[in-house]
Order: sequence, then structure tokens, then C-alpha cells
Amino acid sequence: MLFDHYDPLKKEMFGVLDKDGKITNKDFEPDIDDDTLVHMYKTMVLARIADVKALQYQRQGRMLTFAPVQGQEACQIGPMAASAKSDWLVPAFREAAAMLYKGVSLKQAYLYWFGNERGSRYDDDVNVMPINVPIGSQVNHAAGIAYAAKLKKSGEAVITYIGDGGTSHGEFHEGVNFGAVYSVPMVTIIQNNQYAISTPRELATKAKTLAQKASSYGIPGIQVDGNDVLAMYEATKVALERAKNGDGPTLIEAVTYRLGPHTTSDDPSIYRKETEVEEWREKDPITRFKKYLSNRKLWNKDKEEKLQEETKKFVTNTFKEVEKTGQYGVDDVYDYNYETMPDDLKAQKEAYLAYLKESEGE
Amino acid sequence: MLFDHYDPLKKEMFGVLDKDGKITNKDFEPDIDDDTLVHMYKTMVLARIADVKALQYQRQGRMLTFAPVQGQEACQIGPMAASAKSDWLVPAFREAAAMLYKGVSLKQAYLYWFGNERGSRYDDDVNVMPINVPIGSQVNHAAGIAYAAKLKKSGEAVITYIGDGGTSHGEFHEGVNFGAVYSVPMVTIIQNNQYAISTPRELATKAKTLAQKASSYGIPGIQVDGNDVLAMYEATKVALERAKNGDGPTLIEAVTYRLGPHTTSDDPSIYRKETEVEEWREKDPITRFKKYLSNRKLWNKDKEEKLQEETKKFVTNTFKEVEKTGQYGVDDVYDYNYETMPDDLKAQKEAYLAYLKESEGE
Amino acid sequence: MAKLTLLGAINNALDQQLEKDKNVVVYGEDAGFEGGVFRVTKGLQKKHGKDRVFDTPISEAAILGSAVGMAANGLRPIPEIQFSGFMFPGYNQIAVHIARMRNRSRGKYPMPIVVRMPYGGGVRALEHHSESLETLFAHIPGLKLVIPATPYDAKGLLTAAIKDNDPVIYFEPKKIYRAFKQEVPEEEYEVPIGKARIVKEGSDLTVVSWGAMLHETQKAIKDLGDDYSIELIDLRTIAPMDTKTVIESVKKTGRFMVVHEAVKTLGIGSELISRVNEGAFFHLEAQPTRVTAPDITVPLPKGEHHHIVDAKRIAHEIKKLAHFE
Amino acid sequence: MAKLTLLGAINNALDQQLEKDKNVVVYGEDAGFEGGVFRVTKGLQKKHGKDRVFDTPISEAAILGSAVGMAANGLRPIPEIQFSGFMFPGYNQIAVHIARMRNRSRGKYPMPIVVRMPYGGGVRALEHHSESLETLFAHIPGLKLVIPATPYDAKGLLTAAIKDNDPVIYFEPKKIYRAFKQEVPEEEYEVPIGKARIVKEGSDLTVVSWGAMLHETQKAIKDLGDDYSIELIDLRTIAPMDTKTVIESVKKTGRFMVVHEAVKTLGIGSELISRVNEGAFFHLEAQPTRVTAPDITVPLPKGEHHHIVDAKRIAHEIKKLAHFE
Ligand SMILES: Cc1ncc(C[n+]2csc(CCOP(=O)(O)OP(=O)(O)O)c2C)c(N)n1
Ligand SMILES: Cc1ncc(C[n+]2csc(CCOP(=O)(O)OP(=O)(O)O)c2C)c(N)n1
Ligand SMILES: [Mg+2]
Ligand SMILES: [Mg+2]
Repeated sequence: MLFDHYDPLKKEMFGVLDKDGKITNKDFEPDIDDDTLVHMYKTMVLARIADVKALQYQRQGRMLTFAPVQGQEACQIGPMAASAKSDWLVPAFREAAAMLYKGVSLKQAYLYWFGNERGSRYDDDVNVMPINVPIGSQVNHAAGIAYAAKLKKSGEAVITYIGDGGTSHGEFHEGVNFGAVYSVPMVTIIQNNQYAISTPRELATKAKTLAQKASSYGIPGIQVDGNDVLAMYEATKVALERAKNGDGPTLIEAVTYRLGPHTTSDDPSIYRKETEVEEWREKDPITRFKKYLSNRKLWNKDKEEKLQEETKKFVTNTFKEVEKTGQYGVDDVYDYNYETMPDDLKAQKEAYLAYLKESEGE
Repeated sequence: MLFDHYDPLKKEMFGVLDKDGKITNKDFEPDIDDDTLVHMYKTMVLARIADVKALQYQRQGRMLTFAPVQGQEACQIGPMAASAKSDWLVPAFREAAAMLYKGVSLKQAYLYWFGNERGSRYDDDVNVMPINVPIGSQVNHAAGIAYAAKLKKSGEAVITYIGDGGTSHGEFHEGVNFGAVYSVPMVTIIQNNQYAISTPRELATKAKTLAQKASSYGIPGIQVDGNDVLAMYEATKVALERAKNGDGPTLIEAVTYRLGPHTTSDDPSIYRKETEVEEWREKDPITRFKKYLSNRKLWNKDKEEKLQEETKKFVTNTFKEVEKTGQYGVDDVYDYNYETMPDDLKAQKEAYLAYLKESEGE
Repeated sequence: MAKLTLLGAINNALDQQLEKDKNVVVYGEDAGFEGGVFRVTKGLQKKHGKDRVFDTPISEAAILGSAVGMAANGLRPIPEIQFSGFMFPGYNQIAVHIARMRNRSRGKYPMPIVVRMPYGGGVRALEHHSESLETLFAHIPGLKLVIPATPYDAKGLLTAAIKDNDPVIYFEPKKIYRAFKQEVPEEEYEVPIGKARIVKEGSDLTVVSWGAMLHETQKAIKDLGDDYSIELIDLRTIAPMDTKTVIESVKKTGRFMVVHEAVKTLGIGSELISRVNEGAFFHLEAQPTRVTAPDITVPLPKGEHHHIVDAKRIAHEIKKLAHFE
Repeated sequence: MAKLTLLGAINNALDQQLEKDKNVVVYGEDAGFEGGVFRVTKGLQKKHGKDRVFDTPISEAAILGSAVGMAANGLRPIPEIQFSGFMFPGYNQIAVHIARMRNRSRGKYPMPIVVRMPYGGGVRALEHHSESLETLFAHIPGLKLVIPATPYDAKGLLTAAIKDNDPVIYFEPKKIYRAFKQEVPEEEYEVPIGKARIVKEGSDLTVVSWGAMLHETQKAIKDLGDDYSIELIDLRTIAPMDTKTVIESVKKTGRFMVVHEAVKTLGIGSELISRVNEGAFFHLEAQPTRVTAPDITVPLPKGEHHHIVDAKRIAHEIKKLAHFE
């Protein structure tokens, strides 16, 4: 089994693709059909362009602060491609690429970062939880969703994400442990992007790898090249199979890098060197995957140009649509706190509406 | 180094003493002077008798519910004997034996279980934190005390205790990790007594050993026979040396058994078999240690009889003293919440005193 | 009809809902095999299986956080917190997720969760076993909080809570778990959430209380005899509060008192007084009175009697307020 | 004297106390090397060393729990919580230990801890970055809670908090971190904890506010002009409250209003109204008014204006209350 070949305690990292898009590890090259490969690539590009554009809009004050995904597309698209439509995604807050792959529309994604809760109301058949800001807490949600799946024998599995910094949190510990105790179908992916805001990975924990934390819960753990979309696909696929077979949770550490700032309020030049960023830019997950596709004759320059152009247009148009929504109304603020609004809250809403009316002229 | 010889991932458990008090592991037999050995034994006996008596008082309604220590004396006395007077003890709630060894008086210990906060005001030179009821939270206190010790270069180290069940808690995870990140002088001892109230060890975590959780924090972990006071002494001594050398925290899993109920409100017959208890009674840590001392000619029947008699008298007299204190006064309730009582609280206190006066006749 | 204790009524409601709705699950520390440290869930695992009634690791964040996930995936989880004083490590999940997920997802993920926890003092318990933390839930938008004072209400409120599509915190007054029995219908019934109960009508003074303290208040009123015409209200639901019933009563009596176990500052009393001000200010003939614990940490048992108010103190304060001119 | 922003004044107070007392330590997520996400602690690590000013793992329970241990072993820790909305995972340590250790140990282990956290809304932030959680601290016996509204008070209150031998929660109104500058003495000084500040005397109506909302209230009063004689009080310390100053004012004006960012139910307003009832009931000429957020979750920025009150709304409510007959 894959997990037996890579011991995190020995710092053995799983990968299948080199920088030039060549397969280095035939044994574990995943078997993915061409359409899916191309769809994976296209979604990575969409995520990247949406990200670059959003950064630009944000700098213009047209969007809120947000958490860019650049550099981490492979550890999000690989796992999502390995999952079934019915499998759940329980994100932290930097999983835009994964969310797009799972069926969250770009409009919804943008609406959220525009500052509107409607951006977290995904379509009914999309098994994705809303963006989760409080670090670590999503892992417990994942354990619960997986518990329900097991109880209902629904065949669903759950993938949840957390950052390197997040592994220090008590909620991470409790969630992974809870899932392990009941052998629920759950895969936890740590995106080790080397930093928690300004705090380097080394200050999160003294453990040499984050994957080795798996042994604390009696589950398999593996360190994967997180910029290698095929390796991420394969590791997740095996983990999902285990999960669905009733063998319980798996912990995957994806070693990657955040190429952009933590959020748009962050200035990474304070805490990291440009040379370091440059090194990682060389390992860009999209470039690597493109080379692989080209090697396989699934991609070429023309296709790339067309994709770039279409995607940019799509992204720009989507943002324009979102921007038109503007501030939202009183109903939206009041009406979703309870199924049926309690009387006193109703009175508060009425008083507020009355005030708005009265004060119109003031 | 000791810790390299026992790999928790291979379920290797460290011990030096067999059931008959014979040394099985010469290499790691600790070097303890005779007086200390006898003092250790005497404190184990004191803890046991105090426990048995308290159970009796409690059944008579003369004491509150409390957490008996019977069966776990070795994993408490060994480590305390290995520590310096200035080293700190940060207990959970079942460490009466450890507390007594560190200089908490029996009167204080009893006063606490009698329901009086004065029982948590230990003497000024006793570096022991009060009994800590919320599971896991004490581990973070230990990390902080150790941080201060390191900063002040005081030479102190910190020993904290937690139960097998407690290792599932987020506070445990954060505390051990925090200590490890700063390499503070801290030793965490897990008393794996096989149960968390009614919940067996297997439901706390799927990890085969609790000691292996150490690798999650990049620190050494060792599983020790917790009913072997010499092994517990030795493992703690080596851990304390590491701590004081600046090498950071250690995790020790003491495999032991709670011979009594969880607390006096608990009925263990619901969840465990008498045969299991019997098996563990055979491994009683006090009996084993007594045999060792007898083998070394440090102990005999006469001494035992005298000790039993004196200790029983001491315990009985102490309880009588404690019982005399009765309910406590208004000042005790109000005066310790702040250094200087805020005005409004002062007014509340005065109003209450006035009420007491007014209502005397009612 | 069977005569049940408050604890028995809770057990009965859980049993019935586990039976009727296969999506209901009950779990918590020691809540499975042995039926909880108070035996509230006794027999349920045996009857409904250990996938639906189960023990958990000691991890309040996981207990409550997993409920969020279970609810999102179609279950109706009923997690138990062993004592309300141990809810703090899981409070994050309550305040930032359970209370907010419906709103956050604009209705996609409602949270039909009931969080049960024994609360309150007067049982000679250790530290953290006697707290009254109503405020910490009633202050958080998105939550409901109910507290039964009788076996009948215990079953009816719990049934309503389980059927509610919003999260309900269900406080169990452990002091009266087994204090007395009452006829409780075998069949399913609901006591509506958000409705107070007028225990006794009166014209001179309104007293509001709930939980175990309601019984101390009843005792005080009984001890006072017929000289005082007191209207006693069992609030039953702390959030959303039945402001209307309280206001109507104060409009009639002109005097208002609230009795609770929690500390004074920002206890539920403060909110009730503010609402009475807002709704019946010009009917008030005297300043409203709070009969509560002082603003200090709950003492250990040898000092607890200085903290928790009793019938004698309540009677004393009622007399003072009634005679105020 | 230097002209400093509120943020600058906090930095200055921390710097000064780190300098004067070697037992002071400052730490939190990103609080060390980069000086915090708001740069409040900028430059402090470089100056005082990374053993005394440091970054932590993301673990609020450890940040606050280690403070308990540090305090027990002689330090005066000043942990930072990155945003008040992220205090929940560490609330256990605050409520069950920081607030109680002095009492639990009968004075052996006082807790000279200052927990700093930016709070409040109106900054177009993501979820959990805009909360006003005063109640969750003011309700817990053993804690103090202060909120500066000016750079002068920011330094003086923080200095007093650091020197206090009891735990102080120090809320930083992030909306006005850099809003304006004020002369702040270079030398050490204290603004006493527990004392409100009368910002402006008046005879018709008393308004109490604090933090960023104080400035909205000031603006409202200014906009209303000279027609209204309003007494404005900056509460500054939420716990222990300066009840006396508030009561004295209401005795004079007969009308009372409280303005805060937190939700209405069990917000600090409810406690203030109760105290005003208890201390000045027969002086009240109109029912007290709460101008607060409604009882709903703080909306994301595109809806936040419906939640937080502004000068216009405050002025509207002041007029209503002043004209009430
Ligand atoms: C409980 C909690 N504490 C603090 C924060 C503030 N915060 C937001 S992101 C972040 C760093 C996260 O680092 P990491 O887990 O590595 O994820 P990354 O941002 O690198 O994707 C912090 C501290 C938070 N969101 N939640
Ligand atoms: C945070 C918290 N949750 C729940 C409890 C209730 N409780 C008291 S002891 C206990 C079991 C502890 O088991 P373990 O850690 O194995 O220690 P042991 O009692 O066996 O010494 C529980 C759940 C608590 N004290 N604190
Ligand atoms: Mg990171
Ligand atoms: Mg145990």
C-alpha cells in the first residue's frame, strides 16, 4: 500500500512528477482519463486567474481582504479530482481552487469575498461547507459529517483542509482523533505552505514533518509533494478508498508554498526573502502540470492562449456581476438567524425599518 | 540514552522491577539512597491509608466526592522523588500521593476534599499548583511555568500529570506542543490507568500507545511500567536532566490501573470486571516496592506494623482537625476574588452581612 | 401516564425521539455504555445501538464540532456536556458555528442540535460542577436556551427542542433531577419553546425564576402565606425570552423581582429588568429587585451557602419589595 | 510629550513596561517578529529580545493557559489574541483559571495578566473580525475589563492594567487604532481602572458609551448642537463598573441612554440599566434607552451598516429620549 512506502518519520516524501513534468515514479502514477486531466488543468488556471484578478480588485478597494491561493492549486485540485461528486469538501479559508472544482461557482466565491453571505449558499447538490475562518474548527465538522455518512451508509467520504499553522490548534487534535476513534471516512489534508501569516513552519511545531502527527491518532500519515497534482491525486485516492472501506481516516501533509501574501492586508516582505519566493516559483504547480500535459500531447500553446483569454473574460464579467449586487437589504441581515424569527427580534427589525423610514429626510 | 532503548511505536515498555521486587533491568536501576527509598515507601503508604480512610469518611457523608489514588502511587512517588524541591508539580486531580511527597500537608489535602479552598493554599515554598479539575488545561499551565523558569534561568523544571482520557483533549495537544516549541524544562506524565470514568482507554484514541504521541511534538516519548516506582523514578530523572539541559520536554506514559472507583460517585462494577481488578491488584505498586526494600534489608514486618499504626493514627487525627473547621465565613467567600475588592462587590458583601443580621431572628 | 422524575422524563423523551427519528443520535463523555454520570441516558445504548448512542473521547470541541457536521449531513445530534462548567473548551463551536451556520450559509445548513448539560449548584460538588451560565448562551444570537423546572416540562421542552430546526441549549437543573415525581404522558407532546408559564397568579408583585431556583421561590411564597398576592412566573425559555408574559404581569402588579442562581452582573436578571423598563416603565411602583448570587466565583461546598440564595432570603426580599412605598 | 495614535500609545506603554519590569513578557500569534497583524507590537522584539517578545503557535488555549503558569511563576504576561473573535478557543483558560486562580489558591497565586485583543466592527472585515464581546468577560467574577477611547487613556489604562495584580482584559477599538493623534506623556502614568470619565457635562440626559462608539456618540451630540444639554460619559472600565459616576449623572439629568456595538440582549446596556434602576429609580423621568446592535450575528461588510449604530441613529434616539414626556 502506498502509505507503507513513505515513512514520514524518515522524511520520505511522495511524488510522481518532476519539475519538467516527467514521471519519476511510474509505480504510483495515477490512472486519470484525458478529459479529467484537462479539466483539472483548466480549473487550476481558473483559480489562478481569479486569484490574480481578485488581488487587483482588492487593491482598488472593490473587494474585501481575502486569502490568495496562488501556488497551492495542485494540493487542492488533485484531491478534488480524486473525489466523487458526493464526497464532501470541508475547507478552511484558502481553498478557492478546491471549491471551484467541487462546484462552487466563481460568482459565489467572489460574492463571499465581496462581503455577502449569499456567497456561502452553494447549490443544493454541492457538498461543500462554507469558508471556515476559526482555525482548526472545521476538522471537527469534517469528523461529524463523516460520522453521519458512516451511520447512514451513504458511501460519502469527507476531505478537510488545514494549514501548517493550524496543526498546533487543539481543534485539529480533537477532530482528527475523534474521526480516528470511530473509523469514519475522512481525509485530512494539511497544506504546509511554510507559513502561518508571518510565523514560519518551524514555530508551529518541533515535529520534523506534519505527517508524522498521524501516529498520534493511530492512522496512516504521508508527506506528499504538494505542488505535484498527480501525487496529490494518487495519495487522496488511496486515502478515500481506505475511508470508504471502513479503514478510517488518513492524514496527508502537502508540502507547498504560498506564493502571494497571507491576505491582502499582509506584507510578506517583512518576514521572507524574495529569493525564497523565487525558488518556489520555479516549482509552480501549474507550470509543471502543463508540461506534463504537453508531454502527453493533451495541451499546446494555442489551447493555452485561448484558455487564458476566455478565462480572463469570464472572471472579469463575473466580478462585474458581483459588483452590481452592492450592499444588501435588511431582510438578508435579519431573516436567517432563526428558522422562525422570535417575537422580540421581529420587534427589533420593525423598529429598525421604522427608523429607516423616519430618518430618510434627516 | 534511556529513551532510545524503548520505542513506543514498537510497544516497548520500560521497567526495572518485577512483581517480586527483583531487579530485572540492572542497566537502568536508579541509584537512590536508603533514606530516600524508605521515605518514598512511607509516603506511598500514607497516600494509600489517607485514601482508604477518605473513602470511608465520604461514604459517611463527612467528605465530598473525591478522586481516589489507589493503585497509582508508584507513578506519582517515583517522579516526585526524582525531582528537586524547587521543581514544580502541576497536578490534575488524582495526584494526592505526588502532592503529599512534594510538601502539601495531609491537612491541606483533606481540607480541599472537605470543600474548603484553604486546602489549596499550600505553604509558600511548596511549588505545587492547586488541584485542576478541567481536563487538560493544567498542561498549558505547566508550559507557562516552565517558560518562566527558562526565562529567569531559575533551574526549575516542571512535572505535570494528565490521564489517559485527557490526552484526547485539545488543551493537552496545545500545551505539550507549546512547551516543545520553546524547549522549556517540562515533563508530562500520562497516567494511563485504563479508564476515563467508564470509558476504556481504547476509546480515547486509536494510537497503540499514548507515549507515541510524543512524535507529534518532536520530543521523546517512553512507555513505562507505572506500577514500578523505580522505573518511574529513573525515567523522570533522565527527563528532568534533559529538561534542565535545555533539551526540552519529554512525554512519559505510565501504564497503571485505578484500583478504586473514578470518584466516590462512581460505580465501576458497571463497566469493568472484578477479575480485571484482581489481576491488577496482584501488581500493586506498594507491595512490589515493599518486597524490593525487604530484599535490600531496608524494611521488615516490625517496621511495617509500626508504620501502619502510626499512619492510621495520624490520618484519623488529621481528619478530626479538618472536620472541626466546618463551614467557613463570609470573608473567605468574598475576599479573595480580587486583590482590592471593587466598590460594588463591597456593597454586595455589606448588603449580605446586613441581611444575615436582620434575618437572624426570622 | 407514568410518574417520573425530571431525570426520568428526560430519559423518556430521548428514548422516544431515538425511536421515532432514526436521525437522532445521543452522545457524550460516558453517555453511552454506562448511561452518563447521572444515568440520564441509561439503557439507551442497549436499546438503540452503539452507533446512535455512544461514548466519546474527552474533547468538548469535538463533541460539539462534530454535531455541526452531523447536522450538516442530515442528523439531529443531541450531544451531552458532562457538566455545564466543562462547556468552555467547546464554547468556540457553540458561539462561532452552531449559532451561526444557518445564517452563514443563508439557510443551506440549519443546525437542529440540542446540547444537553446539567447545571446549577446546591449539590455539594467540586469546583466547576455548580455553575449557572445562562448568560453565555442567551447573549449569543442564533441560539435558544431552555430550562425545565418540572418533569412534565422536561419532556415537553426536550421534545420541542429536538424537533426544532434551530440549535437549542438544554440546561438540566441537576439539583432536582430526582427531587420529586410528576405524571408525565407516555405519548409524545411538546411544551412550546419561548413561552413562560404562570405558576401562580397574583396581584401585588411579579417574581420570575426558573430551574431549581423556582422551587426555592415557591417555598418562599408558601412560607410567606396569604399576606402577599404574588404572581410567580417560570420563565422556562431563557432565549428567546417570553417578554410579553413578563410585561403583562408587571403591568398588573407594578412590582418586579427576578430570582436566579447566576451571579448578579449581567445575569439574566439584568436583561429582564431592562425589558421591564422598556415595556412597563410607567407601571413600576418600586425599583425592580434582583435576588441572585453575588459577583464572586462559586465557592466550594463549605462556603456555597453564602453564594446561592435560598427560600429564606427570597422571602426576605419579597417582603422588602412588597412593602416598599 | 509626543503626538501618538491610540495604537502608538499602546506600543509606547508596552515598550515602557518591558523596559522597566524584566518580568513583563509580550506574545501572541505573529506578535513577535513582525509586530502583530496590526503592528501594535512593532519593534518590541528587536528591542527587548525574542525571549520576552515572541511569536506563538496558533493555539489560544496555550497562549492564555501558559499565561496562568507564567504568572504563577513570577512573570507579568501580556498575551495578545489576534482578534477578539478568536478568543473562544482560549476562553476556557480565561473563565476557569485566569479569573479564578487567586481565589482558588486563597491568594497564593495572583494572576497579574493583561490579555490584549482588538475588538469591534466597522472595518469591512471578514467573519469573526468584528465582534464586541464585553459581556463574556464582564459577567465572569475575578476579571477586569477596560476599553480606551483615546490615546491618552490607552497608555494610562494599559500601564495601570500591567501594574494591577489582577487579570485585566484590555480591548483595543481597532477602528480607531490610527484614527487620530493626541498628546501622550512620555513618562509613565496610570489612568485608574474602575473610573469613568465625564467627557462633557450636561443636565438633560446622560449618555454612556466607550471605545470607538464613543466617537460616534460625540459626533451625534455635536450634530445635535446646543439644543440639548447632554452629559456624555466614557465608561472606560466595563468591569468593575463605575456605577457611582453613572448614578450621580442620572440623578442630575433624569434620563439615561447607553450606546454600544454589542448586541442588545445581555449587552452591557442591560447591566447599566439595572444599576440605574437600583441606584436612581425615582429620578428617572423616562424609560432608559439602549442604542445597540440588534440580536443577530454580525453581518459581512455588505450588510454591516444594518448592524452597527452610527451618529445619525444615535442623534435620532437622543432626540426621542430628550423629548419624551
Ligand atoms: C482560532 C483562530 N485564531 C487565529 C486566527 C487568525 N489567523 C487567520 S489565518 C492565520 C494563520 C493560518 O496559518 P496556516 O494554518 O498555516 O494556514 P495558511 O494561512 O498558511 O493557509 C491566523 C493565525 C484564526 N483565523 N482563527
Ligand atoms: C474539560 C473537562 N471535561 C470533562 C470533565 C469531567 N471528567 C472528570 S474526570 C474525567 C475522566 C478523566 O479521565 P482520565 O483523563 O483518564 O483521568 P483519570 O480520571 O483516569 O485519572 C472526566 C470526563 C472534566 N473534569 N473536564
Ligand atoms: Mg500555512
Ligand atoms: Mg484514566
